Amino acid sequence: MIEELGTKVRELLESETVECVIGYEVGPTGRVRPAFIHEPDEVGRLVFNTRCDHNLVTYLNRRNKPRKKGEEVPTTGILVKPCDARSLQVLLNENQVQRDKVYIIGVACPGMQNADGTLEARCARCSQRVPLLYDALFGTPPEVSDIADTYTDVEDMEALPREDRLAYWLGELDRCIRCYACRQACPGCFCDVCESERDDSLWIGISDAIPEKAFFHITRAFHLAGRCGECNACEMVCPMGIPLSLLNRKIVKEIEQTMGGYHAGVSEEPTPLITKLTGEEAINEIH
Amino acid sequence: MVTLTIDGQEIQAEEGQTVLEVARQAGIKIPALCHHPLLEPFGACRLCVVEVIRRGRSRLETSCTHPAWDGLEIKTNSPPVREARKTILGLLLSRCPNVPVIQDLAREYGVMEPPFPTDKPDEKCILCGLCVRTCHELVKADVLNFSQAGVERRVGPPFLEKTRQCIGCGACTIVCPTGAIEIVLEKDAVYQEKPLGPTSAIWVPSLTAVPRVPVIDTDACIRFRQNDRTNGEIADACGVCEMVCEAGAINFEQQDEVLELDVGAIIVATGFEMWDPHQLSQYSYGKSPNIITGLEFERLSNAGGVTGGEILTADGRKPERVAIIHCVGSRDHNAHPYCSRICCMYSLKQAHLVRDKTGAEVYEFYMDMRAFGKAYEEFYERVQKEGVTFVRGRGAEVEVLEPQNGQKYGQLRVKGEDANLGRMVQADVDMVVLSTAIEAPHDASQVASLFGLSRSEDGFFAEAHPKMRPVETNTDGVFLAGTAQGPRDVPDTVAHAGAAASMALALLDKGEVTISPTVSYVLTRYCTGCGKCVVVCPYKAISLGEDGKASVNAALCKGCGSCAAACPSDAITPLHFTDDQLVGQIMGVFYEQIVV
Amino acid sequence: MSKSSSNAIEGFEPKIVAFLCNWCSYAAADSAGVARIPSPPNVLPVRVMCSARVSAELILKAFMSGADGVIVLGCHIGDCHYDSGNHRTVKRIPLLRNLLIYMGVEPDRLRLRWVSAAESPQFAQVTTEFVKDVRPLGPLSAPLRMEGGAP
Amino acid sequence: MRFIDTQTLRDWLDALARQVTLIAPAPSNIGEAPGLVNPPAAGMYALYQPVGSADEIAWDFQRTAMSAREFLFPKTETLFTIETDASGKTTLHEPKVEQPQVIFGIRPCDARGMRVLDAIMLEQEPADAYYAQRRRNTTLVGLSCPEMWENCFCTSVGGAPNSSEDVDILLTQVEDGYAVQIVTEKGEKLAQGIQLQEVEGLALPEPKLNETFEMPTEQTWLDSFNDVYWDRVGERCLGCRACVYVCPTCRCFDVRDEKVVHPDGSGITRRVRSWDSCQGVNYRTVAGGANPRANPDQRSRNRFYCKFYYVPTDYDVPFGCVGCGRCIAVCPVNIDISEVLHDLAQRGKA
Repeated sequence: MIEELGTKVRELLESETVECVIGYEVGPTGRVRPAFIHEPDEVGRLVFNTRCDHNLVTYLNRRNKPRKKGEEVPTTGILVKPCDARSLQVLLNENQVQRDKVYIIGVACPGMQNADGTLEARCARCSQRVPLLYDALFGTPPEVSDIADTYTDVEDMEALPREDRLAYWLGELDRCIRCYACRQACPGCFCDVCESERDDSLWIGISDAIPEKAFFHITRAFHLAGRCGECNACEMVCPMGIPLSLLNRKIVKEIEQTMGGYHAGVSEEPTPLITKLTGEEAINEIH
Repeated sequence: MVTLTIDGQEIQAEEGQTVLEVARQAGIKIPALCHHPLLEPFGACRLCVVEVIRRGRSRLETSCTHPAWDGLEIKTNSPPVREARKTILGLLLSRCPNVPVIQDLAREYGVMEPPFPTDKPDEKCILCGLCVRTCHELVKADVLNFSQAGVERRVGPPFLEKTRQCIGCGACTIVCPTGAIEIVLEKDAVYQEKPLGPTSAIWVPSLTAVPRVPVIDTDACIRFRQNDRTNGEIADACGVCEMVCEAGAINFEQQDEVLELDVGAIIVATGFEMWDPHQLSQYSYGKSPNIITGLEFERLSNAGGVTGGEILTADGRKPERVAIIHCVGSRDHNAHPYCSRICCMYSLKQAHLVRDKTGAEVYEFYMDMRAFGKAYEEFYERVQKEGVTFVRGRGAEVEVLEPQNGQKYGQLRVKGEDANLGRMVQADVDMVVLSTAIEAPHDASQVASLFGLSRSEDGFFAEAHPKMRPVETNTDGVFLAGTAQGPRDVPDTVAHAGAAASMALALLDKGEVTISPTVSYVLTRYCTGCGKCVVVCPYKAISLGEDGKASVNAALCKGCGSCAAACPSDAITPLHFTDDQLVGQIMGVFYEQIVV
Repeated sequence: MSKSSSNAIEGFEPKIVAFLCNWCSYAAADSAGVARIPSPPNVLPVRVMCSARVSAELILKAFMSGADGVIVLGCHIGDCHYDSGNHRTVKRIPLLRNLLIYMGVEPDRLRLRWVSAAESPQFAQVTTEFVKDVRPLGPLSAPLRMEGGAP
Repeated sequence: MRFIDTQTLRDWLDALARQVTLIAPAPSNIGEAPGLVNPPAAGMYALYQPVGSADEIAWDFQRTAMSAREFLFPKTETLFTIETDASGKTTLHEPKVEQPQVIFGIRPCDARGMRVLDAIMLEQEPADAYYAQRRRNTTLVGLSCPEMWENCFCTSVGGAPNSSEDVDILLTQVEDGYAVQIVTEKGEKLAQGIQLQEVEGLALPEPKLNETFEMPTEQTWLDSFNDVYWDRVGERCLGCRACVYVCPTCRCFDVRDEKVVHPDGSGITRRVRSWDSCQGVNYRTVAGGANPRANPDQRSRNRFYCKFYYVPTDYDVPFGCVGCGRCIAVCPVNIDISEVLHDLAQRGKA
């Protein structure tokens, strides 16, 4: 599969269809990392395996915008797994990526694995093996049966007594160092100026205080409501190991269960938070 | 054109007309009972016989069936004609000795007594067939026909039994010259007695209506009913109104139309509805036809109404005692807590009318007399002087008594407290007028959401400000007039409507609109062009420009701020409700809590 | 679990931020005042043009700055002055509330209610009830409240 | 060589924790989070935290997730608060004086990081008063590393896993206890309360070392500023600040006045400083919105130049980097400082 993919990438670069292809390579210490292939001769660096869990779509946010006014936006080729394709669909819906400036190299996803060889939690609850969006597709999708996401992780948290939940989140938020890696890795976080980082301290200042960090994480989760494709990039990049997926997936669960089974990034329909009530959502309870 | 001579008078006539028609057009009287201008001639009653002289030969012919040929000479009142009619009337009078119209005609021709005896003195039908022809030709229900022969010949439905084919339209009763047909009302029948007598299916809603045009009640109209009943198979029943209307103004095809108009201002003047007094059972409304509402009283005393303006009880008598009860449904926590404002004055007027027209004793049960308008108090004093008895206190109960002395309806006992005397009082009266409340129309909520209006607690539409902006609403360009905004009387409504019209005109005349400064604006530095604001904007005021950033059309924006809450990067915010300002307010209220 | 948490303080009076929609609940609050219907003095009103203006950020900011409870009042669904503003409110506020509950905040600290312009007694009732429900919870604790107040 | 057995050390720490603020590596629940796929390298699960007794200390820790610099230079500190009353009269509130603190178990590289901070914040005029105050009150009890772990490269930047250069006391684990080297007067003072044994001929274990690599020359740095190589590094960079915040020598901060004004004219202003990072977009944005380091490659490049060119040139330290390897471990896209240095050295030779 990687040979065919390499041939295709070489072809794309040689024909100058794309200026650059974003894929995966192995770093000097054996870690898989994003690779930017500019020259046809670099194609050999490309790899694809069960450790390629970065969501490369994040890079399109800045590559797809002109650096200077009037500058032509380069066309980028990009490797996209099924979950990444959902992020990409969200970006397309929100005018962040020009479809004709991106060549989508879809890859059939074998399911990403942890260092110890077990399936990543997010992949264990996902049965999507082929991206919804691609220009060319590589790899043979493995047979998987349909898996329904039961949100057991979220429900476990919900089942805890309130005091325990509070203590848990206080501890997690306390560790946050406001490095904003989660935001930077997230394809959905593309604001030029993050409202948690405004220089006029409108909402929060620059301090290490828990409420300020809570504000950032709550609003980030909230801004991703109906837009989060569950790629888990935020959690994976967190240097302090804060379980951000628990926050995001709580909202994913709420949206799915109260707003007509909506899933982000599977269609051009925008997040239900900005659309009118359409009838299928029961507003029976305003608590 | 043909020319014929009638009674020595040379008359021009259309080809195809009958002699009767020509004669009647010329003002020559010929009696006839079985003739109706809208029905085919039938020649059954024979009363219209005339002497027809043609080519020197004279014959007696029925003028309703004889064509008006060129050169005919007609004599309508010659001795042979009179003799023939006398014979016919003698026979008719013998069959129906007690029908006034026949008695009158017979007397005119010198027949004073029926020449032959009859064993059915109550017979009214002269077998003229008008009803049969009406039911066949116009109503197209074909319910009535002749049956049997000779002396047994009679008119009726098949087997003289009740039939579902009869739609109860009553056309037969109207055409019958002798009053031989009567409609018997059954409970729950289609043909219901209306509270103040029936009206026809086509009628002028109010004699003072402008423009004064009739409307067709499609639920009652024979043509529509036959059409509906037969699913369009019989689509041309009746049409009498169309046939008789010389202006050709009747149009059955007319449908409710939806007109789409582009307008610059809208005045909502959807008015009020009368509150239904059935809801307070102590007033016994509906238990006696003599308990009526103020509006029904208006119909009763209207010169164009069923009684021609006479104030009569349901059995047609002049009332001797009338009670008027104020505040029925108003100022009542079981109904509407508000004052309907118009009842005091119309009740006074109605008391005055009753005194004036019938001289009956009038008892007014009132809580407070709210005679606040110009010359109102003076009118109140005048009515007092006219001898109306005012009882201060809410009318508590109306009881319908058993009919006495062969009366059709029993008297009404009104009970209440006289607060001035401090004791209970009661009066037995012939008629009770309930001054019912006015309320917001039942569909006011739909109108409200259509125009984005809010409603005040009483259900009427809320004005923008009770004192400063009484005709404006919170939706720009939409104004309120009259009782749509709240109970008010005619002078107030006229003033209110005038104000609304002026506001609308002022808006239109300016040619430009002043908009609230609360509009959103975009900080392009922060805008990523994600388009969420474009989706949420209820006014489509936001669009993405060529630079990929949002921009606001200030003329369309109403400043709701939905966009500001949807924007993740605070790039769009409504003026006067900016994030800074709202945060400032929030921080300000907690200033005291800051620990240094 | 009992509703009143350990941080309930004798004589504690919560501070409540109420976001009031200009056309409905603000008018109701106004006419409640005109009609001398008493409503709790703990409620600090912040007027917005539409309940849809109330972003999650504003609510969090209120909590950060010292609010012990936040109540958002808007027009009934279908009565929005802006046609569909409250359609977003009814999705946004419960979602935020559920997220806050998930993070350990007491459910009674954030509330959404519809109060039309005509419902001034309801305004008083809804706010009184809210104050009554927040009082036993005591002052808001971390993770939302800035110690010593903002800034 | 002086020696302390494990139990005596623990007793001493327990006693110490009652007198001063004792900071030591303590276990943290990092890594227990569900779904965490790329946890920091094993053994980094500890964080320097104030502890109440020796039992709380993570004795077998390797490298903590964060360096100990936050105890000299906190993530956030209020510099002062100004209260203005309605008449305009102002009162200045200064923060309270820091209590003495002992950082136990600091690794030689982290201690070396403090030496870099000292060079920048104390040895230049004006000295940073807040830092100086804390530095004065801090005693460092180091713990030498038994080996160099994954990503460690202290030896390439002039350090050593058992260097005693920058601590007040250095402990090295030996059988049944620790060898004690008292390095400074401060250390001597602190050690007065300990029961130390004098053991003749106590051999210190030799730490296992990683391969040392060659550093780029000063000339290479000068020549490479506009090299396309930085584009290649920068395009991968997500622009997060994890590398900077875990770094023991990064010392950039942002200062902001947070202010609330009361309607009566009174007001409260707090001047807050917090860590900042040259990897963030805001860092170099100036009034008017211009940003000389608007692009990711410029920001990435800055981090390397700062550590290996600007700091050595401007201050009296060999490098601005101590080779702890934390930035390599935390980088989500594997930007590897040792790889960059290696690449650059090769380019310099070519």
